[in-house]
Amino acid sequence: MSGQTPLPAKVPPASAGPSAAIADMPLEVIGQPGVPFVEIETLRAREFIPAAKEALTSLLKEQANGKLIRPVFNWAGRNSLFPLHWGLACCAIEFAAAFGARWDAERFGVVPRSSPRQCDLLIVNGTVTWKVAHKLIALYEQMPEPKWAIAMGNCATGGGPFRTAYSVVPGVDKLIPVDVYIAGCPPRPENLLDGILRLEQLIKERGA
Amino acid sequence: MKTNELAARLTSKFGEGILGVDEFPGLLGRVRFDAAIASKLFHTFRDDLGFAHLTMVGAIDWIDHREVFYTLWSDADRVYVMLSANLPSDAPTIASAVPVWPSANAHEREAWDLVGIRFEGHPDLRRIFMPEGYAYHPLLRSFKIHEPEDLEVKVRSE
Amino acid sequence: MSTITLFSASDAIAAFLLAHIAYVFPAPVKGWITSGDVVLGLASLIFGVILLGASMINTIMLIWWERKLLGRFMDRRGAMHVGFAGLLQNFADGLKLFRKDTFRPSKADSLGFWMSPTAYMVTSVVIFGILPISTGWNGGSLPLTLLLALVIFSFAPLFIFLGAWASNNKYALIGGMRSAAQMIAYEVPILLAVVAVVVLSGSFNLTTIVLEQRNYWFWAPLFLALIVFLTGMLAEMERIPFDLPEAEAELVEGWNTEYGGMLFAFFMLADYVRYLVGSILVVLLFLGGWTLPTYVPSALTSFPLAGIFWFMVKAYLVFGGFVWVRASLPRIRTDQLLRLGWMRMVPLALLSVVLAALVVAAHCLPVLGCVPSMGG
Amino acid sequence: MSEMWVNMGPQHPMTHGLWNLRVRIEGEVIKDVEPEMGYLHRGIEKISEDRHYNEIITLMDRTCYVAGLAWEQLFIVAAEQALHITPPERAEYIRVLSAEFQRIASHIMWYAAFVQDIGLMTPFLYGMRDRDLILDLFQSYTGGRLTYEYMRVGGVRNDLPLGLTDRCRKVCDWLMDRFVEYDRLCLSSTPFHERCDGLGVLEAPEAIAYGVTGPMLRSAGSRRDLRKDRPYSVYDKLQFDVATATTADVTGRYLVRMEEMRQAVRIIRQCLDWLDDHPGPVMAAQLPRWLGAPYAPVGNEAYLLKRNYPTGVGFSMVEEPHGEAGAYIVNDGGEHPYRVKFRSPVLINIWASKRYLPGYRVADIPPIMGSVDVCVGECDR
Repeated sequence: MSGQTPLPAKVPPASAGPSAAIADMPLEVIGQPGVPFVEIETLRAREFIPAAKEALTSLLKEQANGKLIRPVFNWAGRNSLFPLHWGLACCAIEFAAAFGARWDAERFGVVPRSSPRQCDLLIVNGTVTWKVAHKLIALYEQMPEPKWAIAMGNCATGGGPFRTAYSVVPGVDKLIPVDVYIAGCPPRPENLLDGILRLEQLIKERGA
Repeated sequence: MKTNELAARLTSKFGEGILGVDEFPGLLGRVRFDAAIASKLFHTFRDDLGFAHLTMVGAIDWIDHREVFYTLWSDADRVYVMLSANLPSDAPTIASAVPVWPSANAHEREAWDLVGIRFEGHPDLRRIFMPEGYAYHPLLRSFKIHEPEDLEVKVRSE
Repeated sequence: MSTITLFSASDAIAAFLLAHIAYVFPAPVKGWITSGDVVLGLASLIFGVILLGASMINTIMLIWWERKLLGRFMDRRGAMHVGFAGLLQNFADGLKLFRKDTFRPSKADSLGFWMSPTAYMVTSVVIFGILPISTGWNGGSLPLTLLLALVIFSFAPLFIFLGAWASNNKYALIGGMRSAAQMIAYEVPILLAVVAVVVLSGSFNLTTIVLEQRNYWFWAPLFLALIVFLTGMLAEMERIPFDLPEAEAELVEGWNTEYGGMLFAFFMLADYVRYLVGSILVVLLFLGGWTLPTYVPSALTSFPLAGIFWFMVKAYLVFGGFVWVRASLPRIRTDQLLRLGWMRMVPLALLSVVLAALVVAAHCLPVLGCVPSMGG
Repeated sequence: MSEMWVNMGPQHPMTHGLWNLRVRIEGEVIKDVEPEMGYLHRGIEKISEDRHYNEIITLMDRTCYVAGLAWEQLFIVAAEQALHITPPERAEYIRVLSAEFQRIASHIMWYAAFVQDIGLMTPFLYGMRDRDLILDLFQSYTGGRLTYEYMRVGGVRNDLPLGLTDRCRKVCDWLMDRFVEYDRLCLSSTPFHERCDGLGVLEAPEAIAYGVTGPMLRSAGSRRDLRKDRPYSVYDKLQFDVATATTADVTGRYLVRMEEMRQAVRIIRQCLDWLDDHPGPVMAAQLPRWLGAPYAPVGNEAYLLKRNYPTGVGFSMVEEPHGEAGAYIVNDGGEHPYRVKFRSPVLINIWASKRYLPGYRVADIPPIMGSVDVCVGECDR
């Protein structure tokens, strides 16, 4: 962009518009008297690149600090929790009731999906037996990250009334990491919704 | 049909095989029989006495022996009757009722699983509730529920 | 109607942008940048971006519309806490799926697994691009737009089956096979119903078809064809009562059982683009496109972008009808579906072609007065 | 296409619980099935051996979580027989009232799950909405939505609150209207008949041989209903008809359950009238001391010395919403039952799927298994 080209014979008329004027004018002419508007336009154009570069750099820096995109994704993640559609025991009935007309968990964007590949929330709604334990672990591992787990009800939390039984896992946290425990035998649908909202709060505070 | 009628008919047919017919609240009676005549007795009850429904097969561990009981329903007489046989604890074996009542299949698998009764002639005598390879029969009195057991270890190692 | 078209608008935007970017560069580059080819290239790109954005926003609005409508049919409210009336819910879903792990099951076929959602998505969006939505929003007035749209529309079973096979899952495989069988079976009645429209309008060009409906919309003479087309579209779009490939009750999630994260979002979005395209085709072929009856006061049709507005209102109402069907009908079985397709829909469609020919003939009867533009 | 085995479960939308249906299919045609249970085996029979009689009621609610009161009644009938206790008549009427309401709630739950299986989404929500009204009633006199712990050996825990009978009548009227709506949503739609007619046929002789009971048996034309055949509680004083159908298929089971709900409303209305006219105690006066205390301090030696346990056996069969449930209690004179054995109708009904599933298509599995009304809690116990 250095100035090998000769100076133009005449200053182009102002009516030709900025693009026509700039098109056949070397950069060195700019700044000479007689072309004030073009100078301003050109300066703006020249400063654009470093300014844009700086803006982009700071943007990337903020992004690296997790201030830019991460909150957006956090918002998205916590407002669209798809639980896995499966029923273990008694709590599954209340789980279903939470999606009924009276409680309607879909208000909060909670839509059950049947395939673990498309879920991000595993609601363990009932007693877990040792026979189903490795299937539960497999389901949890089939869910893509980020994922959360809710232990719904006393059985999933700690075995509940069946804690002493020979076939029952005393608490699902022995198998998978649990984020929110919901007490109750079974918890009412409100409790489940409250648990989901608490999980959302948790995601907001802790990050995904 | 009354309880004593039933007793008379059964004794005339099986003689020594019938150990007794007791009164039982809510039932026609409880027929105690020798496990050796089980198969014939089942056929008699279904074909001659009209007990087409087998509603329950269960087993009780009486520590020194084990008891298998069957409850049957007759549509004609609208009564239940209970058959019961005592089996020795070291060899709890009895003929399967599956050839007579197909519904016995699941019941007998359950009795094998929980109390450890062997049903001879059962087409598919596997555990039904506990995982295959589980070492105990949990409804035996000797099985204490508070004891730690190796099922956890087993499932985890799979 | 204004004369600004979508392409002229993107051309103007491209020229404006290039003229301003050209400041920075020296003369030869400058000249090249502002030349017609580059402007045309950028204009096409902008055109594509606008189409893509429009299809995505419409798709997401369509999901919202379905969820809210379905909620009301079911005595509940649907998404309502994320954004005003849940408007942002689907954006949240999309962003979340975008961020989720994208993975491939270890025994899945790599190429097919990655390719099929992408190809499915691309083909679906392309159809949206070539459909005219108003006199201005017109992706190119090709003579055979209708055929092109239907051809691309029928690519879908290929990609679905590819994805289903590649994911190495029994449910997915069964779902893919069902999908292929069902879509191929319903191509025939759809094409025959379209033939009825073509007979009546005399053109394969969608713009011409819409303009031919200025006297009366085609649903009235071609009611049979409309029914066949709607049924066929329900089957092609795999919605209840024909959602066998995704039948939740027996085949967990059908052919997308193994898909998660972004790939699943692709399938989902492409599905809804197809629903949108189906509704748009119904509006174009039978409901007069962007035109309104002549007795409608002109104030309703003369505001800016009125054509697009009325078109979209019609399309969303048609989709509302599909949602209504979804809320009130159970799913039928594969054999019943195929029987319905071959033994009910195909004869009906043939009948409707005959009816269309009769209508064309009736126009030429001296009693009714011949309409020269009809029937070509 | 060659044959292959498909696992449907334990996590599968069709199962409505934790069980696994292994299906051998050729193309889409079912060749053989192999149900696998036990994923929810919680050892209730074993835990019961370590529990007080009134504490087992807690487990009964959880055994069948859609028909808790019916299972409480099952256990109570057997336990009272084993302990030689007679409850007051008012308690019996309240039990029948509760059990019949529970039958409606359970059938509505079945309806909601079943229609979802064949792809109808809206009635699921309608069903859950109407079921909640019944649960509200339960909540107002038992305190629980799903697990009640309401019945006691010797009666029920508390009398009905004031004004409950009128609320019950209102709910009954509302439900009768809703049943008409349910029928309109299903029976008047052609796709419903296309999906359900002639599927899962199990004729009466085979059903009896395979031990199938309840609505599945009655849909084959059998008039077997324990409430009529072997009346327990006060069913012999109440007027009702046995709902039957003749087609032995999915539609038949639908019709039987719908009619059963109407008959249940009829029974409930009679119970309400009786309860309005006959106030009285709801707990037996002559209870053994160790039963009178609601929470007996198990293990207290001084307490144990005063015991005077009867020995005996209790056997009860109850027409539960899913079929015939049975309980056999052996009371050896201890504080806890020596052995409790339950018969689960669902276990046998699922088991018979080896008989009624082969020959149909994969797409028919959800409606057929949905018409069985699976409750895995009582199946596995």
